[in-house]
Amino acid sequence: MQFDPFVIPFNIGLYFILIYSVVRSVIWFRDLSRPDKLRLQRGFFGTAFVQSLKEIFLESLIHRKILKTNFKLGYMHMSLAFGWFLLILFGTIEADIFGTKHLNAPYKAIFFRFFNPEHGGMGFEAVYGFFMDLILAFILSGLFLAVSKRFYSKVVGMRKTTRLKATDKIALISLWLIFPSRLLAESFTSGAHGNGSFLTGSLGSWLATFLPAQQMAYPFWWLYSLSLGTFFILLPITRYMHIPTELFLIFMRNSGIKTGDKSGTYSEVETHSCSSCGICIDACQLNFSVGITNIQSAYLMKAIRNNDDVSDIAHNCLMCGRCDLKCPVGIELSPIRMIQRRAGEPENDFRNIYKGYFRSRQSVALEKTNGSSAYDFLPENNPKKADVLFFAGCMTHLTPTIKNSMIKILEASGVNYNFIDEQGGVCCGRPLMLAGQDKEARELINYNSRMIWKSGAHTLVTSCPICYKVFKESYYLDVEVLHHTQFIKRMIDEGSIKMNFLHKKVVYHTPCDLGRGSGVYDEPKDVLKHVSRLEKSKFEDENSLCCGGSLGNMKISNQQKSKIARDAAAELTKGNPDILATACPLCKKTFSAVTETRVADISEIVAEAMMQPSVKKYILKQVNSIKELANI
Amino acid sequence: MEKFGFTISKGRQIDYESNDRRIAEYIFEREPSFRLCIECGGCSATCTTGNLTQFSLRELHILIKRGENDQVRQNIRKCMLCGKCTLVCPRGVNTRNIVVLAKQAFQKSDEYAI
Amino acid sequence: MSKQVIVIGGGVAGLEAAGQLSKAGIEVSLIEKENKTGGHLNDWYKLFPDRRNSSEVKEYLDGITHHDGIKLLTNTTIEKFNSNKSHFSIITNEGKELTADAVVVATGFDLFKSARKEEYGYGIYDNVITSTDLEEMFRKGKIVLSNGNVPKTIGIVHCVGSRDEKVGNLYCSKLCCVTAVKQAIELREHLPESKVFCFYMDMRMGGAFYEELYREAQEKWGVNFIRGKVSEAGEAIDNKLIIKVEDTLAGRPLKMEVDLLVLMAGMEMSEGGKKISKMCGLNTGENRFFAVADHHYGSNRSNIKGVFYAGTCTAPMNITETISHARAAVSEVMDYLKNVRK
Amino acid sequence: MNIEGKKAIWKDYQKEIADDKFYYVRSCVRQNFFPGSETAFLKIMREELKKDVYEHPCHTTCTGIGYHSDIVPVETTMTVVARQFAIMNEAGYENLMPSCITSFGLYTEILDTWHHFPEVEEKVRQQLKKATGREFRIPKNLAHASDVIYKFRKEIAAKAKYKLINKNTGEPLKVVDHIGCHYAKMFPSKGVGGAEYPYVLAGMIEEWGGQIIDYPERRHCCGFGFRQYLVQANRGFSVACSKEKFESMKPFKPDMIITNCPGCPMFLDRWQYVINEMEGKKYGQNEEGIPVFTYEEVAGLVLGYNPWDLGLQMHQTDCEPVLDKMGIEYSPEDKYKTEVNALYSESHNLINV
Repeated sequence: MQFDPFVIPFNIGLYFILIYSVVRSVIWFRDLSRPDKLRLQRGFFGTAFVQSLKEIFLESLIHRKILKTNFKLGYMHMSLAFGWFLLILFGTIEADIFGTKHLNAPYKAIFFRFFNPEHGGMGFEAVYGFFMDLILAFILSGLFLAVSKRFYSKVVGMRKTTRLKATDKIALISLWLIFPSRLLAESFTSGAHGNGSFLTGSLGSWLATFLPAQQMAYPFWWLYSLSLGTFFILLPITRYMHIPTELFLIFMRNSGIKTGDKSGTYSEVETHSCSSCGICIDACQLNFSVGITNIQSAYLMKAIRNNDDVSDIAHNCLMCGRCDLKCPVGIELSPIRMIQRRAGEPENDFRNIYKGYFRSRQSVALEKTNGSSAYDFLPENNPKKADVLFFAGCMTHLTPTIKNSMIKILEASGVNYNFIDEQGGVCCGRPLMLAGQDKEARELINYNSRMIWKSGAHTLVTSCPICYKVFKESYYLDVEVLHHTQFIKRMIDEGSIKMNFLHKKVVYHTPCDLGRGSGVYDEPKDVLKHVSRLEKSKFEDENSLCCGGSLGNMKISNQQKSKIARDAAAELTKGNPDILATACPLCKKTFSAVTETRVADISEIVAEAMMQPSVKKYILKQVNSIKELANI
Repeated sequence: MEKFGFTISKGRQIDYESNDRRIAEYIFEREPSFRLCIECGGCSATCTTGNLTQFSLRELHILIKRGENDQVRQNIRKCMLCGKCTLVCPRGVNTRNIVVLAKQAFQKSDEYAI
Repeated sequence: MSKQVIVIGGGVAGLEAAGQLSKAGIEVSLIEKENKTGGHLNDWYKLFPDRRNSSEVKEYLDGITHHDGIKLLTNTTIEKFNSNKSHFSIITNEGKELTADAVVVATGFDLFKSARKEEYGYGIYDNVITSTDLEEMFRKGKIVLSNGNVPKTIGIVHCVGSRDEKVGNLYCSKLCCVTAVKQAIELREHLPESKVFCFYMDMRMGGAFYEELYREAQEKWGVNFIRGKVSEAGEAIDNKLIIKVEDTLAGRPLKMEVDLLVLMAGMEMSEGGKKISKMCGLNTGENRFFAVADHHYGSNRSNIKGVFYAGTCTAPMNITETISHARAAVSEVMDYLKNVRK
Repeated sequence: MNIEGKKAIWKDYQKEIADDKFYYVRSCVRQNFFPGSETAFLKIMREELKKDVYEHPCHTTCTGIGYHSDIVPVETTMTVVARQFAIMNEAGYENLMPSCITSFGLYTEILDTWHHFPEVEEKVRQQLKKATGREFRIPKNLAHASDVIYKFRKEIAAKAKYKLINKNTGEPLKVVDHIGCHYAKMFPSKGVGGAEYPYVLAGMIEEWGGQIIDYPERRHCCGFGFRQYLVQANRGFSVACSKEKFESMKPFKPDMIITNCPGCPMFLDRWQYVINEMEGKKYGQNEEGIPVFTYEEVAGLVLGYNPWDLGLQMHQTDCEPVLDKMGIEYSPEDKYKTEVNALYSESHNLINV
């Protein structure tokens, strides 16, 4: 008995998914840019491949990162992924060893017990059977968690669970049915033949006491095959596509491919690699502060996969980057969101099944412009020459104490500086970029670049992390860009500015664009430690919160922004600090409005701690006059 | 057309009934805070663009509401989206989104594309 | 024998003053020219800013004036006024003589007669109405045009008869802005399909919760506010009203069609008040309201000892202020009666 | 529209108009624009109403056009006007009756100025004395010629041969009245019916059988506006004003326009042609234009005068549709062949009878 019609659904599904994978891979590879193709080739023959295998094992099967974040959720993912992997692996070995011949068709391994009902009676066979039952039990325990999560998300310790579309639901049910139907099919078969191990055997013999096991087994084998077949066929148009895609993602990432600023194979692979695990939803302040639960990255990925109009979702985000760092799959969520913002609304969003399987690349709305400059009114600027430029930025101009503190610090530091936007400068361009308007942003970038270049400076200091990020990333400048906290740290290290220790308890809020956005975590804290008692909060460094004032989100209301700010400030000031310190004028302004605690920029604290320059000057003057007298 | 050495002047009057207010409706639908403006002019006072060239967000705001789209279309691109206006606004109007939506609305309608 | 006080006017101020005086054991003669008390409160349906029913305030006033010490004379006007040092006597239209130790003048205000602003065509164009006409419609729960149709676009003109030198009123009536906002909201409530436009010169939302109401009108009800004084209204062939205004914030003249135009009539010194001022020799100010002895601490006192003012006969006030002012008048009266030398 | 409301307002604006012995001063421009009007007026006054109307050959412009165009200083204007008064006094008349709305407005304005600033009047007195040796008295009554026709509208109606009624349908003709801006806008109390709802022409129309049309732009200027018209480059504004009015009255389907100002009928009439030439836009029923008349012309038609004697052939927008509706008989072939001074017998050729 080597064949039975019930295996047909499984076979169809399996071969479909295999062929589909090949075709899809070819398309993806073809769409890669030339340098990325080279990277991939190099990666294949280099360490990237080995690295990827390790990562695939750790992340795709074991789900190490999810385990770390949330053990129960991790276990659920692990039991399903790793368990299934083991089941397939050992099932194949089982069929190979104990089957009638070697190198069987896959269905022989999957439906081994059907074709070898007498197998597993004793000895090594029994031990192996026990092992296979153990794997099945492992999977079923995870499945139990998954089913519970669907109905009650607290089970796995999550606040929100992702919402599903119809095809996802069918795929989900077929996935759920796979293992219970295997269990029942195997149990009935075992029951009929009086074998099977602790799970299938015991269940089988018990069922056989009141049911005709032999007759009952066959329909469940059909159900098992049908569930598998359905699942495979639906796989490419559901979120379960992440299972195969993640392997590509890991390999591509290890080969050094990055998301970039245009949609392409990599962003496509990333989008499909999202398992909708929902960790991003949990991390999102829009969720836990203001209850917006339809715009998080998991939903964005899903909407992109579904060819939905994503512009509303794409723009409704603080761009704080919290989810980027928490994504267990390592998808570059913010860059993908930025791609969507730049893309604008799609011209046409018709959908069909075929589209689902072979999604056309994002059709970007053609910009209807007359090509003329939007900012041709900007005046010619000829800054005075200096070594160091200070660019306060728009937001700093609305927080004049920061501006004045920086002037004081710069004066005291003795560097030859020029306050380049003292009379009010031109925007750095990042706000436009955040709105997806890169072309316009580029005009401002060029304008500011020209001005910076003309000044002949070697260092550019800015007070605003928003400006800092864009200066670092999108300006092609031949100058060193420093955030003012970095500059102050340097001045302290060099001994250029002297400060008194302020006996104040300070908690530091890491601004999104400075911390997660630009990787500047330590310098601000070092400066604060130098002048005050820096306390830790629950939200440090990469886990820091967004103040809510972000220019990244244009969809939420002022009240919602305030709510986010209030919640964040409340968390940060739990230890009753004297000062809530930040390093961003926008964070300062946002927090100041919602907390009783004094909110201050680091520059303000430093300026306060600095020896009064007038006193210093006065003493120096006296000392000098004494020296002069002494000389006489 | 010109004849007899002059042409018939076009009035400056806003003709509310014949004006096309679809741009305004597009924004109203997507940004409810558009209703909240009390025309205080804080946004225009802080505006970088407004201090460099003829550009008043407050005025554009009202012109959109009245359906005087031409003038808005010619000027809305000058905004740098820097967000100072949003910070200054006493009524919590999401000014940046209004600019973005206005641009979007113009972009969508062929007759007004910018 | 207890002291006697005559209160002239049975509106909010008069009722409150009479009630408080009688509570203090004074015998009060309350004179009202109409056949019932309540004054303008009877013309209003709901009150700003909380939009409670005006009858609730009326009930309160009726409650405190239901007192044996109050002699209510309705349909009564004053024909003659005599004062002899601390003794006052009044002869009514029915020839009755009333005597008192003090007099409280609470003659209130008259609404500006909107027909005087000829350019708006009140009384000429069918669908130009005043704020009181609209209150009447609210009370009936039916807001319709003269032809029975439901209005789709409604214009509300602020400052009709206020801040207008052309009609001789330089002052601000204070309450029309908030009334306009209240009525705009009510219009949107009654007619959810309608569009409402308020044409204002300045939004003077000085009272408690007025600004909040203004914001609600914008945010929740989508009421449109256009800054500019309507210069004129004209009637088009389809009975629609064509109004002209400068959209001062756009710096451009604006022309639009409305189905219904509501005029926010301001407050003026009442005709009765004018008559009494002449009869008694009470001073009036440039705004024609009674001139008070001192704007800071003597706003209830007149130029005649023993004659006091309560409420809107001295200046535009809302109900809260009127009631406070009437109570203050009572305190002045009590003080006077205690210290007056016979 | 509630006519009772209007009547209430009209009641508030009643002015005193002299009964007889008028000193008539002609308009500078009307004799060129609508040459039959003033002649017809005199005929109606003298022959139909038997009134004493006096004209003086030494009467000059009031300088209103120069004044409103910022060319003539106000003191000069006042002195010229004082001279007119003096001449009138010398002729033994006290009731001034200008034909021109701007003159009427100017006289009203000057009298009001003198009333408030007697020192100005005194100065003008001295200037007049110095310049001409004349002295003057303030006129006893100042009424525009249309006020006088308004006053005698019933007498005219009693003698009417035609009515402002469409003979074919029996419906009253729909008449738009256009009042010159300087008639009452500056001094509403000096106009019959005030400035908002002037009654001076409406009263005539009502009395003579027509139906008055109230349309949204009734207050709007015709566009003459002196500076607008006098400078060629500004004429675009002038036409735009007239156009605004035509657009606004269009839905009411007016049969005719009646005016009481020198400039208004000129521009409302001529600009219809210009608008058609420039934009191909025609107004009126069957797109034949809306005929524009002066009140004297209408009075003349009502009294049965020959349209060509009234000078209707000088209109750019043909008046025949109205004549046909009213049932007035006329010979089209005579349109441009009328005899000089046909309205008057020989003796009337002189200025004063």
